[in-house]
Amino acid sequence: MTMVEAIRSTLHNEMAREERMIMLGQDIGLNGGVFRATDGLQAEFGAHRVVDTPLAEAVIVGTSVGLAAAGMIPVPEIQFSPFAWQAWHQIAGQVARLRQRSQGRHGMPITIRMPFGGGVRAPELHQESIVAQFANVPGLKIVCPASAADARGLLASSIRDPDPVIFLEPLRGYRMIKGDVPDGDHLVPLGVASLVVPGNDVVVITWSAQVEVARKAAALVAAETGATIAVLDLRCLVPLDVAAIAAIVDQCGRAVVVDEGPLTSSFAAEVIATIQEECFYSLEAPVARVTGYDTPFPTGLLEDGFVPDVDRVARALRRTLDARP
Amino acid sequence: MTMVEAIRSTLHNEMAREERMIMLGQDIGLNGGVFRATDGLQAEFGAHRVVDTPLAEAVIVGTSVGLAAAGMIPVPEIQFSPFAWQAWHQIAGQVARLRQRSQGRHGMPITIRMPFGGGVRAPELHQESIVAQFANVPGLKIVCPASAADARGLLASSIRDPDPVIFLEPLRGYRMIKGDVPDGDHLVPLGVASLVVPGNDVVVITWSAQVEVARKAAALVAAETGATIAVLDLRCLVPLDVAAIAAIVDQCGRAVVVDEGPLTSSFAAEVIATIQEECFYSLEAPVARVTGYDTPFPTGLLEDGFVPDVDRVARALRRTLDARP
Amino acid sequence: MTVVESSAVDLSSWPPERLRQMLFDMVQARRNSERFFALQRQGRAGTSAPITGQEATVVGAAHALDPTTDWIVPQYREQVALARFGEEVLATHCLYNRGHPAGSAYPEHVRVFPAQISLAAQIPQALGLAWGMQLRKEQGVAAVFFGDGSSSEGDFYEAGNFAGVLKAPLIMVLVNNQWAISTPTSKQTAAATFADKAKAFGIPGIRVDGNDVIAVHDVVAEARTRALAGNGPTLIEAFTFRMGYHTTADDPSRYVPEDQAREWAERDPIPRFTARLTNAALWSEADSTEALRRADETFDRLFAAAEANSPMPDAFFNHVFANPPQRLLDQRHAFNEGREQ
Amino acid sequence: MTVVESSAVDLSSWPPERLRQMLFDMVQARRNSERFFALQRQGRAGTSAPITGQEATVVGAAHALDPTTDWIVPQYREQVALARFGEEVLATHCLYNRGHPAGSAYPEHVRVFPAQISLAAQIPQALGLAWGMQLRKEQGVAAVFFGDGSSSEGDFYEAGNFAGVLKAPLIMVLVNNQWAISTPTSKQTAAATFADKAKAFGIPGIRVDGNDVIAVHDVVAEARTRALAGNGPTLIEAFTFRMGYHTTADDPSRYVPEDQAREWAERDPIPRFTARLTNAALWSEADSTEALRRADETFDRLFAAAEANSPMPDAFFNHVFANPPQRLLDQRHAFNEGREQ
Ligand SMILES: Cc1ncc(C[n+]2csc(CCOP(=O)(O)OP(=O)(O)O)c2C)c(N)n1
Ligand SMILES: Cc1ncc(C[n+]2csc(CCOP(=O)(O)OP(=O)(O)O)c2C)c(N)n1
Ligand SMILES: [Mg+2]
Ligand SMILES: [Mg+2]
Repeated sequence: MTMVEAIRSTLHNEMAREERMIMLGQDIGLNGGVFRATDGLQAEFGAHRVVDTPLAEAVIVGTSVGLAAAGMIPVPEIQFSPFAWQAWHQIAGQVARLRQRSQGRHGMPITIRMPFGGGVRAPELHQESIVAQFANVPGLKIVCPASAADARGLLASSIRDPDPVIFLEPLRGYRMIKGDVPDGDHLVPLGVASLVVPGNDVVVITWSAQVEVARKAAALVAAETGATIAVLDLRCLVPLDVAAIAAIVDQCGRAVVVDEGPLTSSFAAEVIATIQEECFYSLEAPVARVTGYDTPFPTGLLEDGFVPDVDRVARALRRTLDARP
Repeated sequence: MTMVEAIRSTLHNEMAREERMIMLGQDIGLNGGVFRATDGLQAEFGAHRVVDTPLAEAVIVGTSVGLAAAGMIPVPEIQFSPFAWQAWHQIAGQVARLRQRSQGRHGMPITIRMPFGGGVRAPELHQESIVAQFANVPGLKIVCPASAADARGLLASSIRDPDPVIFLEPLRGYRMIKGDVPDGDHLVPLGVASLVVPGNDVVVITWSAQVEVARKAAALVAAETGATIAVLDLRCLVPLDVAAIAAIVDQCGRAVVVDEGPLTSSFAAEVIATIQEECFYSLEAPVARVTGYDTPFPTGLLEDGFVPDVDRVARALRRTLDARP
Repeated sequence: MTVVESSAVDLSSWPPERLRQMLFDMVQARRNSERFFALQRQGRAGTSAPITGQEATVVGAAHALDPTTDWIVPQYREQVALARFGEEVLATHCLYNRGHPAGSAYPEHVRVFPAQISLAAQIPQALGLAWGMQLRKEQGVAAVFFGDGSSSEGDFYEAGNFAGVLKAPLIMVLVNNQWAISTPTSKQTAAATFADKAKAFGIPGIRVDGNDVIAVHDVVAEARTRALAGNGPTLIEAFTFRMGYHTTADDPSRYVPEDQAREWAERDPIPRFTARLTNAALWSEADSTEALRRADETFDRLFAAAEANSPMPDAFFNHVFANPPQRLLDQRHAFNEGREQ
Repeated sequence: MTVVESSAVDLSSWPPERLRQMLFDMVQARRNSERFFALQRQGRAGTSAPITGQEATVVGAAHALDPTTDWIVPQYREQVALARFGEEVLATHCLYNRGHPAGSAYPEHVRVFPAQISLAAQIPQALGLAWGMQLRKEQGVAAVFFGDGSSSEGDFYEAGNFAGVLKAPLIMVLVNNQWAISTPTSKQTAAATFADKAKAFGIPGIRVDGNDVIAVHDVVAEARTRALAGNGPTLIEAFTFRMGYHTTADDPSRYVPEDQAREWAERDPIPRFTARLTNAALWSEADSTEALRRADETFDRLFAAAEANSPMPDAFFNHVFANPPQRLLDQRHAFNEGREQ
């Protein structure tokens, strides 16, 4: 099953399971979403539960706050993640805070879905990775599945979670990522990283579509060097599985962190800061980061140079393996 | 001179110097700004150059983009930094990009002024430090003076800089920070950190109002332990003075980074990631970070527990000095 | 746009106790503001935003609502005037004023939403509440308060526009007190009236004399009837005046013209309604004295309770999440350890 | 709100060459869209947003402006129809289509602002441009295009409202093509018309038949006169129809009712204006053939030039800053080293 189909069918299951769930967003109804992630859901559940909204992100998120307070389970969609900026004051200033502001009365069981990441040559402001900006907002959980099965398990957990979740779907993975997906009620807990490739010499830590890039780079460099190279899929940036990070870095002594966003103040920096706090005495080499650059996400002809690819991750792996302890 | 007076007089000087400069924001005119940072400027330069706008941050920033394209030098004010979220799409998606989008035709010599930081017991959404969110937006410069003299020198440089600058003024420092300010055309270049206290054993790296906290903590722990403790004032987060950071960390081998924002994805994480990239082999202890917590900025009765203070920085210094190499 | 004033309305159809209660609530509201202000000047209370001059708007609207079914979504100035929704509103607001984390934590049965500082952000939220009630087939409305200043924010327009599409049971009370801190409405908009903005949403827009508590009550009641009948939202511009400070941190003498202040002092809603009820033999000077006495008694009791309520230093770690991440638990632990050192 | 149609307008007062040029521009605009579309299907071009059906709106407006003094601030669909502002617009837009970093880099003398993807964000920017010209005492206006969908964003309202206050020389052209991707206007707003939204700003709002190039021209010209006289902005709703795909990535058969598509095919602005000019003996079939030929010739030439223009792989480091930080220079260096390995 493709990732988009895993998402669609999970949304379907959750809608069937929980009548208080409501989906809202631009073009998610009749059109089934610009990536068909909501295809057929309006026909099945009605236009009052799968709602085509006006073109206004702040009110999509802002009404979700009120819907939640009224006892609904809102699952809004932002068509492309940089358009979450139009709703930033509602996300960072409201969604993330209403529970505390009301001391628990108004929980915000909102899951804001949005695609992100490079690789499809869309116009600007479609493919940016802004995870680090979300991650700096206390009160949000941030979930980034890398496989079709995790898309199901993490999406179901996110929707059922009583806290607000930013659910990031990899744009180029919608159709490219395929895999078996457990039937029915498959739940993956939030905050548990997955060691998708075990290894002892160095670990690549990443999430979402970059997990596949990491796997390939790891295989390539492992074949070249004979090293065993682990890949850790964080799955969630918040809650961050610090224990899993610490365990594998302590074991390997070397790490590379891959992040599609720009370098400065990237989430990769957070991972590195955490590593050096937790694993300082087991580190044998500086932790490398492979990220985008401190430039806007490039236009189509140039984007391949920006998004971390197998070549760049492999080079970082070689450099990290070669570094003297 | 207080910091707010240094800012006011510098705005005055720049307005007098450059007739294309225009200031716009809420209550900056007749009222002279809620902190009096623009007091008297409308009377002197006229209501067409010191403009009281409607209560709408996105259009304050959005018109600044157009004003800049029309050849003006806009200096908008956001009344409190979290209200920049209302304009986030214009700041991150537009101000930071128009130069590249137009390949240099539409430079954005915009300086967006705003106060930030804790310590004055204001209602929520007034005191948050959101520097890490700004820093993750390529195309912005981020300037945070810690002294009255730097407020003048950095503000003048920011206004004259052809690139967009987020100019962050420490809320609790407006009146508390005082010092001599050079007369007239005092410029401090953007991107040059200042070693405000030299030292050899450990360095505290910070910016804005926390520089004073760092100084006090450094003095305290130095007196206790006999260690010499340096304090590096970054002054600008972008451009980041990586060379200055590397030099002092290489020299001391130990560092503490202080940031008023929440822990996760803080700018402190970026500083630490940079340090471990640049200085891995000279580090003798994990770099400590002293930040806020992963909670919303607390209400008045509780905020003292959140904002890093002398006690917390001192504890981090002691722990870092004690760590085995 | 319809403009409504009530001078012609016959009070005899009103239950006398309701009229007296409205005046009492207005007197109490002002008294609360004065008390917060004085305590702030003494260093015992935090920043506050007085309701002085706008009591008729808030009290009139609140009395047109049913506290058991309807929601009030305030900005930050109305809380002192919401006695209709229970004494708990003021009790909680005393905590708010002190910077207590529970300062917007109204008890479950009090249908008042937390105070909003991010201006206009409450309007989409109120729409969501109204829409949610509609979806859940609950008979109720959401009434959202916001200022003339807030009406310049995109959130107001996005919400008004979507509300029109949804025909949600929403009442938008735009409190035009003619100032947003130091910014007069002439700099806020060129629209002929704020009520005119309803045209952009395809919904009714009504301008009402906001210093006339009966008029306000009636237009809100009418909007409520319309909303409950499924006929959608209403934008109500309550035209009033902020008679005092924006907040305790403000100095209006810098910008409010003296003439305007004088003119509006004469239109003060409290003497006005007092005179009306006195003429109708429903109120006496003794009532005014008694109203103040009761207001003070209530305020003293609630503020004292708030002063006695000290949060634990680590209380800001509460309620960030229902299921807090381990990392946050660790931070709380470290915080508490640090404090114990 | 005024509704304008032009059937009554006498064309004899118009210079024939201007009329012919407008029709030519319309034919070329559609042809450009068709060419981009076909090339995308062949894998030679990127995503594009056809102007088909809306040519009269853009061409009529552009011809009411003076390219030497006025700015056009487009959304993303108008660029193929802006020949009035110079061939460079299409030349640059060919680069845009290919994903070239210079795809919005119009030459200095071309007063067209970069394409906007973040919907409605261009409207405050256009206001800033207009305001800037006003402050600098330049005689010119800014005309901003945006869709019915974009009109739901806060940026539209915030800008319209502030424009009213500033009385800035701004012309807001709201292109109501009845769809925002798959969202019909009935889900976008309950306002009677989009022109009605001008009431919220206290400015004139005019609805014009957007498929009538003369009518569009005239209302824009009138708005321009008003703006230059210092009488402020105008909101113009051009009522038209998106006859084809939202973009090359879209499938309108999923949502556009067949009836509507049929009805509007009959109101196609190009046959309509062709018939009118033909009746006035100003156009012939040969002209249509020649127009297409010239359009193709231009397109071929400009697209070929764009195809031949390959940016350096590190070009995305250009123009981030005027004074790039050392850190960015280091990143560029590392990027180039990596590539050389
Ligand atoms: C988004 C946002 N911008 C700015 C402010 C700062 N601020 C607080 S109150 C105020 C004026 C509000 O005016 P209005 O909406 O008319 O309400 P009033 O104070 O008159 O009741 C401003 C600008 C804010 N709280 N939120
Ligand atoms: C802020 C923002 N939200 C969402 C989108 C995605 N999007 C691209 S085009 C479009 C529809 C635009 O409709 P309209 O404004 O009517 O213009 P039209 O395409 O009809 O010309 C949407 C939703 C976007 N580009 N920007
Ligand atoms: Mg007001
Ligand atoms: Mg449209």
